[in-house]
Amino acid sequence: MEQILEMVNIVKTFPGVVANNKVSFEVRKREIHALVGENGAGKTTLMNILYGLYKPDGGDIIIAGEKTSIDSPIVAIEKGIGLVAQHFMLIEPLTVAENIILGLETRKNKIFTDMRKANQKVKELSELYGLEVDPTARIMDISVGVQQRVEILKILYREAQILILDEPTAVLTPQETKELYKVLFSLKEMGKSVVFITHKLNEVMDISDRVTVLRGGKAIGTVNTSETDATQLASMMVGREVLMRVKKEGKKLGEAVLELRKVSAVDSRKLPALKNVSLEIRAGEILGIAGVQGNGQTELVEVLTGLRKATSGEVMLKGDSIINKNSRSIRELRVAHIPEDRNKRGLILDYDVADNLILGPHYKPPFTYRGKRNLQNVWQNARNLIAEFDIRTPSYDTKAETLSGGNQQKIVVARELGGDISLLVVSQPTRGLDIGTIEFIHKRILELRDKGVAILLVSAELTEIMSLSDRIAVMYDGNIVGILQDEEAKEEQIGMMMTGISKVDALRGEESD
Amino acid sequence: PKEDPEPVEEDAKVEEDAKVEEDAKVEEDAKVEEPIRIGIVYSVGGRGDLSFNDAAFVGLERAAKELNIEFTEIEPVEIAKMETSQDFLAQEGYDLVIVVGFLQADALKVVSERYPDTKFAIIDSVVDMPNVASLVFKEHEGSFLVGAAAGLMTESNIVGFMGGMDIPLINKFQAGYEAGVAHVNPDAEVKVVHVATDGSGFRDPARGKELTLIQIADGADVVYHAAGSSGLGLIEAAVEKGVFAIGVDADQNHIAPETVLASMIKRVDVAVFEAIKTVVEDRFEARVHVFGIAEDGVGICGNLGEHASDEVIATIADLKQKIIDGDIVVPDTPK
Amino acid sequence: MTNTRKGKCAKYFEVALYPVIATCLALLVGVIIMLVTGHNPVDAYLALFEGAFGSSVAIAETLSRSTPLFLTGLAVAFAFKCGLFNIGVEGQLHVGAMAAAVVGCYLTGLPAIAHIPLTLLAAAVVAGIWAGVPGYLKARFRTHEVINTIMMNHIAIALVSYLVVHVFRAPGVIPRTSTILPSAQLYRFIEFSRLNIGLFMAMIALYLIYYLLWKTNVGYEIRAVGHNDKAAECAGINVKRNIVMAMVISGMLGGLAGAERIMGLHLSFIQGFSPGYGFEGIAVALLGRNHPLGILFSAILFGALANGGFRMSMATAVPTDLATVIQAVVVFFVAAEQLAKLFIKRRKKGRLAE
Amino acid sequence: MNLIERIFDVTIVMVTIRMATPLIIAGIGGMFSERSGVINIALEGKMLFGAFSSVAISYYTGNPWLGAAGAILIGGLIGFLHAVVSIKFNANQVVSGVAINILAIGLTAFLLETFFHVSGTTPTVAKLPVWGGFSPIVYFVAVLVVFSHITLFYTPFGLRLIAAGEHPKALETAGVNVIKIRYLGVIISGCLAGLAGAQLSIGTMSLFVEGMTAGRGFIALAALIFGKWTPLGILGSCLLFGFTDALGMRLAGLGIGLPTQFIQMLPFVVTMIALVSFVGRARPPKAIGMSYQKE
Ligand SMILES: Nc1ncnc2c1ncn2[C@@H]1O[C@H](COP(=O)(O)OP(=O)(O)OP(=O)(O)O)[C@@H](O)[C@H]1O
Ligand SMILES: Nc1ncnc2c1ncn2[C@@H]1O[C@H](COP(=O)(O)OP(=O)(O)OP(=O)(O)O)[C@@H](O)[C@H]1O
Ligand SMILES: [Mg+2]
Ligand SMILES: [Mg+2]
Repeated sequence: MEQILEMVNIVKTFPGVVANNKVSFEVRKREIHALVGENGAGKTTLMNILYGLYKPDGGDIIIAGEKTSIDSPIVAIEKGIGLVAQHFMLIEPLTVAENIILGLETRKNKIFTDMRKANQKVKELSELYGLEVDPTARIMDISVGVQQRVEILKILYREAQILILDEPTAVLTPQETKELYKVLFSLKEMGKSVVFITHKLNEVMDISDRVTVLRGGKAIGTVNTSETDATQLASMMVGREVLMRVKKEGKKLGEAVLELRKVSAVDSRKLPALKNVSLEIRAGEILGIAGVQGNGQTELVEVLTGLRKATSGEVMLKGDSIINKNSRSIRELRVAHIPEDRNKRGLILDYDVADNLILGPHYKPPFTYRGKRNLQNVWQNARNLIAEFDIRTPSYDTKAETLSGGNQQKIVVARELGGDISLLVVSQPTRGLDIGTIEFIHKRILELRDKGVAILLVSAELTEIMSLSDRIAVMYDGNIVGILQDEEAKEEQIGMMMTGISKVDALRGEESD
Repeated sequence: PKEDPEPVEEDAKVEEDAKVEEDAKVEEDAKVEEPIRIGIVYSVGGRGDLSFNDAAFVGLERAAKELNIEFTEIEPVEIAKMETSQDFLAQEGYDLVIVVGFLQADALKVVSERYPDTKFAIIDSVVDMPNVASLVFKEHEGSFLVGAAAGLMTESNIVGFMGGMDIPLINKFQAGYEAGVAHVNPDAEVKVVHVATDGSGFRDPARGKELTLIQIADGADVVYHAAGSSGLGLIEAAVEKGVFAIGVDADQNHIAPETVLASMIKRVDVAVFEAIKTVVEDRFEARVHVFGIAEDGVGICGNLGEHASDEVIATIADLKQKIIDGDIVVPDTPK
Repeated sequence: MTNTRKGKCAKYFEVALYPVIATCLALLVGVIIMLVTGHNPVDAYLALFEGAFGSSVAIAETLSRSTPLFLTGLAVAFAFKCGLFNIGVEGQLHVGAMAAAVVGCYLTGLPAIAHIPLTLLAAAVVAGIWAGVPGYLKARFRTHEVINTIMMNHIAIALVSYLVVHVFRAPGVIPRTSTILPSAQLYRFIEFSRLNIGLFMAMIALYLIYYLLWKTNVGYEIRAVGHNDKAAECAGINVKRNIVMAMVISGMLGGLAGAERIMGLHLSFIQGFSPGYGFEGIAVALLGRNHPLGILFSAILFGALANGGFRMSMATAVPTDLATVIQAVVVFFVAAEQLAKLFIKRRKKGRLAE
Repeated sequence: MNLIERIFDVTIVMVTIRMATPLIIAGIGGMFSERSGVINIALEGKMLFGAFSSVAISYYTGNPWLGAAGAILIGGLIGFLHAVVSIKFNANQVVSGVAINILAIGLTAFLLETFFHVSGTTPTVAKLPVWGGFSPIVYFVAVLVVFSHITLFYTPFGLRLIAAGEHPKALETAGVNVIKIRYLGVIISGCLAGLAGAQLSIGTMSLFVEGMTAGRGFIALAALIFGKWTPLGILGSCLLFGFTDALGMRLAGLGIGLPTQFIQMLPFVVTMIALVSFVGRARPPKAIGMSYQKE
């Protein structure tokens, strides 16, 4: 097969890190090439170099047999390269179509933006590739899954031949992921090449033709997907054997820790988002919330953690009402919270690692005594957690901003799981993490459960929900459609319930299948 | 634009000139041309204010022409620099340090004490020190006369006053003006506005113009200002609407001869010149020198005759005499 | 450990080096301007230096000019740390100054040891409340503090103008309050200079704010809100309270700056006493990277330029306005540190090539 | 006469419009800069430059139209300077803005003496004609508002401008030179602020006075935020401000006995109240104030 792109001996260093250490990487025409590696292995850096966002310290990029220097995305686009960055490059107040045409606008009379034509074109593109979007919707009003489609359309609109997708599935629901697969296959059929970064090895096995593994900034090797399996890839990535699924002990249920009675709330646009939700979680149990994003999970978590006011209902924590209390008083009652969006809610990127690791209990001993901070204790805490959770950082006084996404998430997890808690509210705890880290975090969550902590787990990752939860509640349109016991939960059934079909109907549908 | 304000009394000037020549001769005999060194510290904002700073400069320039002096000017840009400026000039051994503006009084109290052998003169304020001559003006008396002119000329019985800021000095102008209007025309109403609450009130002609346009729309047909450069806006508005404007500090007739009815002249230039002369002639007097109508320190000037009837002119002359005689005492604070 | 310390030293050295180079470059531009306009740059710069640092009195006067800037710079920086742009320091300074004048003048029978702190406190409280208003409006209604602080500048200046002319005016033609009582005056400790113990107050404020921001929980929370209010909220930090508090403290600093001018320099509230200390504070803060140590130096730079530039205009034929231009150029160059970096890099490269 | 009728007549409308004109122009100028991601605290200084250069050019050419054009040009040049320092050399945008303001005060005064050999106030120069009580620049405002509304929301440039201020990296990855867009934004702001200054000096008046902008640049900045960074919003907020200002002037003339200082507070107080009661929160461009540097 024709090789259309080659990166040779790419070197890139950041202060304190060699992010890419003589990495070589090639892409062929009409292939889906997976790029895998642990958090911080250097995947994103390598792709940013390819797209002209970073300047490499050494190495060559050869496109169509010709040595090329890509010093800006403009050149990259010219060369047919398109990048979907993991942190979306979308402008929130603009519409879908406006985002797509940005930089390559359709024009009317040479002066005006021809939005009619743009909408038309986006519609056509979206039909052609099966990426359904509403061209006139504003980015801030659409779900992440749709935003992802917009990103892909953006590069297709630029007629990219090589599409780089940096962890595209991290934020997608299983259905959305399936749809994305279809799109990628059809792109391949049309002769395009795809570089696909992911941490999910089943995805690698499902869709890629070849896999390149990075570890610690070095390329470990490239293999044909058909000649490998997940276990082998995992050990290539991590350098050791990895359990692909954690083992769960039988549960020892305690008293009810959290009770919700008919809780309702509105979202940021003042539309009803939670509708009379009732739930109960007992000590030593993990309640998983499954559901397509945007069906009230966010609001549910926010109400529980004091970040959003409920409009009606009651929330009891071990017999105390906590409804509409502020988040500090709720935290005071030994509630920990891992928020879904680490950059927005979980971290202060400008703070160093140590300061991020105390966010929450920062105001009380041992970190603060009578208003004065005890930095020795802050640092000691950081050293302990960095070691315990294997956070890869040059030092505890490194800004969180410069860590890789995975290590940023570990900060949040380490902080929230580190203390003495009775209820853990956790959203998307492993989004974007590598398998080794996922394994580690899952183990920690189960340990907490076994210690008698009540856990509310929200995840878009069905496998995660299914492997950790003792009971699974499915949410749809602000309601709990039904609650399944661990044993009765099947992926297909949950999937049906996620579209609003009731538990009974879902079970029946299953039988009739 | 700084014009040489044509002195009210040509004769006086000639006389002075003659005297100067004499003095110069005397000096030449005594010593060979050691010029007297004059330092001047303007008020914040410095020259170009169309008010006391500019007028002081005119006096200085005249002295440079007519007397054997050399001079240095300082614009202190901020109040806190006034002391520095005065100190600098005193330290450099200037024979006379003239400071312009009431804001300098505090600093001068300190500096004049620090340099008891240096002579100082302050415009617009009183500093009671043995080496300070305080030159103050009865702006209200001059304003009374232009107020009378306005009161006599108005047909609508509404006249306007625009001050740069609501501060005591400006209120003196307002008080005299109001008294003058009331004296000749008790039915007339005086509309009062101020341009701003900070120093920009003296250098915002655009705002001055709009304020005046509103006064005119409210019926004013003679408008007077004590607002420095903002007053240029007043004159512009008067030109546009065809009403009379009254200038201030210097003769502002040349700005718009058709429109400027008269000006309230405040002879800071004369005061400065005289102060310098006393030093040149070695008869400096550290006391309060008041410049009122009687002293020709303030007054009405310009082309009143072009616009007003003889009757009006006669009335004003009469009022002037009454003030000089003490028959009329003009208030210096507004009612 | 030692390694990072060394690294830190080098970093501080670099941080300090750029402004120095930038100032030199700016002065070089000044030379060009003066040559073009026919002035003697050597004389001018000698005068500039003399005016800024030429004698102990000059140094004292420079520090005196810098004293309010330490405080207004801190005020702006402190608000910035909480993500707030306080353009209203000028107004806060005015109301603080007025409060100081009133308390300093009318609160009789107190010894200095009580009167001075009370006067300072009055200024700080009044200005703190003044700044708290836009803070509260931001926290409660999410209205932009830039609009409200600009508006409140004008309101403050109008208000104190009313008070000084119509309520607290001392007899005479000058729009000012009576002289404050000796017990409220800040002691001047250098002959012929108006430098007063307000300087030490400012130094203490610099240290306290440094301490508050980096060594206390209050600072941790304020900075957290400034960097990411959503995350701060999630961590149980009361965002609204911190916003109001940051504005109040910022305003208090501004008020103290005004109080120092009144209690140590003018000894009464004089209308128009501020040449824009509050606005200069914005540049001082940002030039100093919103860090107390940086503010210390940038305020001194501003004070030195103000006094030196003024001396230059007094002692040479260089007009005041040209001195102002040179000041602006210095700010440009110091702000554009990339330019200095460019310069250093060239030098380094040049040396390597040798 | 009915008091209400005395207050609200055609004069107050005209004064409102004239008071608002320089604010609208400068505010929209600021909008172009801030939309591109560069804070514009330098409007005041740019206006002052415009006010001065229009007078200087009108003085030398005798043609006020050239004066207005010159104000736009010089304003643009100052904008360019602002852009170079804050975009290319990565200076803090607020500091460079403050520096422009200082520069404006010093340089206009210095050039005043150099060109006119006077201090403080220039001689009278030819001013723009008065058409129906307004200078042509007032009519231009109508065009400007429409034009900038269309530019911002209906042209590719507007799209890129918004993107540069919201998410410059996204714009860069879309293959657009962010730096160039920001340069344009800041330069346009300079041009418009320059014109706003010209309105003061040769539109309303026919001369230049040191410091004659008198804080209008800051009011324009506030109006820009008040107007939520949109041309129509800026128009509305400036008209509100101009109106309350004119109202205050009117009330002063009616002799209602309120001290002048309180009357002068009116527009500021009303603005604050309006902001709280019906304008609400403004969402600034996300990346405003952040310098954008390529790795
Ligand atoms: N701009 C930067 N400044 C400093 N360090 C950086 C920067 N970008 C990346 N790094 C570091 O380079 C290393 C590689 O990061 P990179 O983002 O390429 O990893 P990754 O493979 O994408 O990881 P992840 O799976 O977590 O996204 C990490 O240690 C990261 O902290
Ligand atoms: N300009 C930058 N300055 C500092 N750090 C940066 C910069 N750009 C990227 N990084 C850091 O480098 C890392 C890689 O960037 P990126 O945003 O792609 O992470 P990511 O791939 O999304 O992480 P993950 O895949 O684990 O979710 C991140 O940790 C990011 O914070
Ligand atoms: Mg990555
Ligand atoms: Mg001047």
